[in-house]
Amino acid sequence: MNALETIGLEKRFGGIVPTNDVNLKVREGARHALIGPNGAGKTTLINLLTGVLKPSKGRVKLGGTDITNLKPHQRVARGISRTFQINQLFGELSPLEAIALVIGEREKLGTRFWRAFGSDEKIVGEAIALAKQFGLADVLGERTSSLPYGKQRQLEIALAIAGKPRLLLLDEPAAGVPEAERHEILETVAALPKDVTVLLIEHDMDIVFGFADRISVLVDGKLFVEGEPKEIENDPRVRAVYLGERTDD
Amino acid sequence: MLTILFDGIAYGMLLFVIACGLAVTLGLMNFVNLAHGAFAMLGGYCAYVLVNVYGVPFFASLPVAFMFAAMIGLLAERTLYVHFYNRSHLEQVLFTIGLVFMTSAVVDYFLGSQQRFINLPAYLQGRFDFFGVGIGKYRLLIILVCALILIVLQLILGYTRFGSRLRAAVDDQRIARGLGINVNWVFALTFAVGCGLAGLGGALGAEILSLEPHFPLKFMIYFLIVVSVGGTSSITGPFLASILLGIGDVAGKYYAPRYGGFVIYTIMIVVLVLRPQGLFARGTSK
Amino acid sequence: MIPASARFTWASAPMTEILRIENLRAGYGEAVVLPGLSLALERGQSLALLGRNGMGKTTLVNSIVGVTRRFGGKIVLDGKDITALRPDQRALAGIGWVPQERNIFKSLTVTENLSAVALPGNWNVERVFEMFPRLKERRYNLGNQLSGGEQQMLAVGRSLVLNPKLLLLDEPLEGLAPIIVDELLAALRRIIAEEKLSAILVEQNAQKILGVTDRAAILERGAVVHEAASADLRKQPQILESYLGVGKAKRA
Amino acid sequence: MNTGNTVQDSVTALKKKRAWHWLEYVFWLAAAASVFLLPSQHALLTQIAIWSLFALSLDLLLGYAGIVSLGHAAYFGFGAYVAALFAINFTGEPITGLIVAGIAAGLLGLATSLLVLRGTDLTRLMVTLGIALVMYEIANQMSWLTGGADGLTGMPVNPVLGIFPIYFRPANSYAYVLIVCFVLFFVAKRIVHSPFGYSLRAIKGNPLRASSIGIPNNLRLIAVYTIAASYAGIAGALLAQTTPVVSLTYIDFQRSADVLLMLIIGGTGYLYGGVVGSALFLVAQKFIGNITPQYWEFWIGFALVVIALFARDRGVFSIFERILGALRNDKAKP
Amino acid sequence: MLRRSFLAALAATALAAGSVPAAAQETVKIGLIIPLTGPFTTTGKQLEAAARLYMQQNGTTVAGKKIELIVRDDAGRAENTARIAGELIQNDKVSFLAGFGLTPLAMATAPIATNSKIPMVVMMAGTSIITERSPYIVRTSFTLGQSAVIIADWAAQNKIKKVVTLVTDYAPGHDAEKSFVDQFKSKGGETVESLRVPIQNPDFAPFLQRVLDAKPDALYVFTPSGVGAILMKQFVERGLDKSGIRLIGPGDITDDDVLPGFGDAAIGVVTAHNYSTDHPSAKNKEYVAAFKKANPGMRPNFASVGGYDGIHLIYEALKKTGGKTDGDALLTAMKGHKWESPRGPISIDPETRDIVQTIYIRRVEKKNGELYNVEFASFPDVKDPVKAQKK
Repeated sequence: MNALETIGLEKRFGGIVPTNDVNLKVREGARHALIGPNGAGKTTLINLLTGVLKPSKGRVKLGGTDITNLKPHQRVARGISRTFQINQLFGELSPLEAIALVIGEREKLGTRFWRAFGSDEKIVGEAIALAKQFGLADVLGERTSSLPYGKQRQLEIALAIAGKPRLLLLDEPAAGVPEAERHEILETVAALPKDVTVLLIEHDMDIVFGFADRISVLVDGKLFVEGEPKEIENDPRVRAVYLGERTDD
Repeated sequence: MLTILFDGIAYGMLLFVIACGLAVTLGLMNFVNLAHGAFAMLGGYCAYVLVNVYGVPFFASLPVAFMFAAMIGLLAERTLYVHFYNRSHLEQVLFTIGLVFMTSAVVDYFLGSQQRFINLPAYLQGRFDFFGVGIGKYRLLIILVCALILIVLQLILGYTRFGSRLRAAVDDQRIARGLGINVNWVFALTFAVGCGLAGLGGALGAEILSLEPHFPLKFMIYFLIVVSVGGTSSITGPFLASILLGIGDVAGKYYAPRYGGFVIYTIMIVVLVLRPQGLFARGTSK
Repeated sequence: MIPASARFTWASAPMTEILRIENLRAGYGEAVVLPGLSLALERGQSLALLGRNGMGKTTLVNSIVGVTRRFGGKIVLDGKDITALRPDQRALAGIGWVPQERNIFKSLTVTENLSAVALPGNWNVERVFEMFPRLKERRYNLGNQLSGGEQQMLAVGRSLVLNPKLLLLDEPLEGLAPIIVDELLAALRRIIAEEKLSAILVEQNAQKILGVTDRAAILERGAVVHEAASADLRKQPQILESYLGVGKAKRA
Repeated sequence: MNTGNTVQDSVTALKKKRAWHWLEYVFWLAAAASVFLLPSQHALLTQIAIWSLFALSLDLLLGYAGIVSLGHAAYFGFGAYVAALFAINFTGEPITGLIVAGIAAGLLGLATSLLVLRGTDLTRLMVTLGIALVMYEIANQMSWLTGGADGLTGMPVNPVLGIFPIYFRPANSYAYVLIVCFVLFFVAKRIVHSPFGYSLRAIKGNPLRASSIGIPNNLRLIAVYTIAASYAGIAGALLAQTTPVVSLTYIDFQRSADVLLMLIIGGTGYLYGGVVGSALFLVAQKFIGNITPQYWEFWIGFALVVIALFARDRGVFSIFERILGALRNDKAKP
Repeated sequence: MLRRSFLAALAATALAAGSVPAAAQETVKIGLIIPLTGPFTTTGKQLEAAARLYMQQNGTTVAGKKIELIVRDDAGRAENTARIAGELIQNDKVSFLAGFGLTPLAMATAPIATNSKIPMVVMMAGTSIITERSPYIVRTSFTLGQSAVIIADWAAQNKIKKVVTLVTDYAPGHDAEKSFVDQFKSKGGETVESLRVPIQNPDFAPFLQRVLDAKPDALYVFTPSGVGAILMKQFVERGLDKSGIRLIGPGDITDDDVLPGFGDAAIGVVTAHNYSTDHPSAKNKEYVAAFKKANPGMRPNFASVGGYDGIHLIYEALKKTGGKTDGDALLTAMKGHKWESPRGPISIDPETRDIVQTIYIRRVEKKNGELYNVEFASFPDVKDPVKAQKK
């Protein structure tokens, strides 16, 4: 069973085709990495998956259901969560508030306007548990904007997980994290719940090969190669893409 | 019919000369300068004082009005506006409305709250017949002066190094800075010229729009409409919008006087709702 | 290629540093991409900056230009501390920049793109046209009417008319057709190897530029992890493979 | 590290946010006391209360949902006209009038919200401005109904709920306005501290993230725009009930601008900004106005420039904070 | 935060309380509520200047009482006018309310006057109905109908058959249009077209073009004071004067205060109004001279005489009541009062409490290099025609 499947996905901006006939299959429970050089079209692909962009052609299926025409928040309700390459957090809220907010929205309680926020013990309890799991227990009540970058990065992932996604899109989770805080992020990523399917976009090969059980290489908007990490590592075509042809002059 | 067209063009040209500076501030610097009309008013009053009090010839007062408004603009930009470039639009709105209040009160204090008109030389008054089309002399002058300004602006923008540096800065500020263009200075100078043009427009327009201390608030909406409908990425956009607004307003009132009051606002809302991004392509929210 | 020692005698003046970066901490917003980078470059030398995506190459270049957020450290150009200068002042001080996305000014013609930023010196618009005759043919076209290769030539030309002391080229070969790559490479070779303009070249694709530059540095997570003469590095594919290739790190 | 405690602390802190601060009790008690203690200022206090409510409605938009409006008087004026016409044609009972005005203004808000939500701040400024200008023209042109520039008079104001007379009883009418304000403040406070209120803050803080955790941004914004319009309508209705004439100035640009200025002076995003701002604004207008009636605008303008230069979200208080901050600058910056 | 507003409010009471008692028995206070900020500032300034001038000329002691003028700005907002009126009555214990630059401002205060039985002297606002809103209202300005009807009469008598009307699209404009059109029709004239101009209208060109196309004998115009100048200039610029169309209207359009700035365009415009700076009486010459001396750069206009005569009426009423400030007694004293104003003989209609005055037909001419409304015909003892019709 595929958690995610794209069928002939294509996006055009004028003459540019950043996503070109992409047929991507991500197995249920997979740890799937998406790599590729600069400008390969990874960002556009993510935007197509989350519904920020509408495809010019092709379909997106989540767990077998066609979600091509759903709006971003409707896709979230169907189980797609994502993190961003550049943190997208609520600077004014505390981690506790932010996580509780996500849980509340997940439980469809976001339109309650009379009940006090945070009065639902179940939600707060779950939020605290999650925060502990992501190493945020000691900064629960602080303003997010005042947290160190590494903690913000943790929160970025925690927010995505709080939505209990079936499919999690991780966009360069370790980008910009100082070396000292890096291992925490890696541990977090490694410890993600097993029932969540993960699609990882990453340049850092340590992370990719330490984490992924399957790798797709995207080049010029097309799926170039796909396979087990070992296959990819030894694929001469991939090597050519990354190292360049030797121009024996 | 042709007279209506002529009147509309004159009116639109006037709006353009005053508002094009606003397009520059909004488009280039992403700055909501509601005080733009204040510079027009200052230019207008400057010309008024020169002509009516000191007896300076009308034509000589125009360049002075330009310089006066430009200098004040430059001063304000360097001392006050510069602190607001990275602030939210809301703070810019507040700040510039505050400026409007202050200028209005100051003008009222020194020059009184009556309407003022600049004494025009006799040869600019009245109108003549041109193959059956009535042409107002003063309106013709407005069209000529504004057309001249438009041409000069286009020449400066298109054929001088300053012009290309300015366009480069508008295209991509970050890269322009990295390639040695002092964007701050380019903008300051442009801001000053924009204010100067507003001042010149204020002096030219005093006859038609009339000068009074509430001028900036009264016409703010019109300037904003010109800019929002025309967009801010070039001067042709606001120019076309001004002419369109001028002709549309004049013609709308001529043919359907009852609804004259609604037309402009409704057009503005419709345009903005249909093409909000297109019109403010550079003015993304902060 | 001329060995470094040979050049030393060829250049009668003693070699001096054109660029020195000390413990540079920089990034965007809150994120620190370069946690403390140091680097030096001799006058007349060229450096290839290698590394995978997202390792800080572009951030380093942008930090030299001055368009990133600096948290600490120092940048010295030709003996002059430029750390506190604005980007436009740095350009006047002698930094020439070919940005990653090329960023041709789209509403300027080819000639204007050059003349708008030109500073007095060896390089002028005419010389750029000599070097890239294609640009001369298209001199009245607007920036957004050029092909990718032409844009790249223009970006290079634009940085040259600044008459810089140090040229920074950020992925100049990215996304170009092979024939254009060759043409550009030839031009770069002329500028760097023959005219001895100090330069830093960023490239993902190591093989293409190691033949052009004197030295090479490999960046990983914002730090220089390997530095060597380009010629030496070319002969050590296993090093390139481990830092730049696809696969798990093979170092301890 | 004593994690257990910090967790407990932050949960307590979360609960504390929605609890009433002692200053709030003091404020409302003082407001209640002023009914008895300040008879000479009831008229001014009534105006302050109404402006506060109007500013509160804008705060819901701006301070909590991040929607800028330069045309909020459209709903204020609409509410006022609806209340007046309803009183003239059906019943002069004030509470009924408020409810009708609130619903009508809310519906207008709902209808226009679709126009407002598109685009950037600047587009919103212009569109809201345009809506208010069109409303103004409509009120002016329909002078057979609204009285146009001469104003709409002859609106009956019966005793509230048939028992509490407010017509020409400044103390009673102030008490009435105050009670309405209190109830609406209470409701607003519940709203902003509810999950719905937090989702608004999330949208304001980061719309991209908000939609990617499943918040339907537009629906929520439409909801709050409707609520805010309804609040503004009620404020307008209150003014109509306490002033003998409803005129075009209820709806004019000046009013939209003033309410924005008041809110900003007082500070956004903590509900009481409007109170502080309108009190400062009106008291200044009154007392500076008594000294220099013609030029008080200059000083208001000056104050705005200063506030814009130095203040942020918290309006005048940011300036105090800055001064305090400068005074104890020996502490290291965070 | 509360503390601030609370303290401010406290301070306010203290101020108010402190200033009242000392001289309460000896002082009669007049509350003058006028727009001094916002778009109607000019009107407010004229009213204030004239009121102060009258007090300066006639002393501040009447019937043994000291007269004090309290000036307040309502910024042209009705809710402010009503609030200030209430405060003046309650806190400052004024005996008269005066001023009222615009109709809604007067309407908003009317019930307060009724309720507190305090005379309310309307010095500017001109809609007919105002005086009917409270038995305590008297008016010393004019009603719109007075000028509109008289100019219609004059037009009909002077070979004007076809007229286009052009008024600003707001309630007073509608009144001015109706009064004129009805009267003109009853005298046998024909109104070929009635145009209404939006309030926010910077350019009259399209409307004037329509007028030109309609080729009437005269164009009848009413706009708020201040807008007239632009219209006039465009009228001439468009050559309407040369095509034989006469410009007529109520005197608002050739406001004496603004007229000097009109330029020669205005010469020849015929209007009907209650006052001209040029009114050739000794009383007026003295008035104008004193006004100009006290307010350099300003020329007294019709608003000013409203203020001047309003204070006069208050003084005279106090004299008649012997300084008693009982509202009903003061009203009785005011009703039917007749006196010589700078504008000529005027009186207060005892039935309607509205003003009865001479309406002059004037033509704009240049005298000593300055523009004036020169009177050349007069219609004495004109009452408000709207009320007359209702009877």
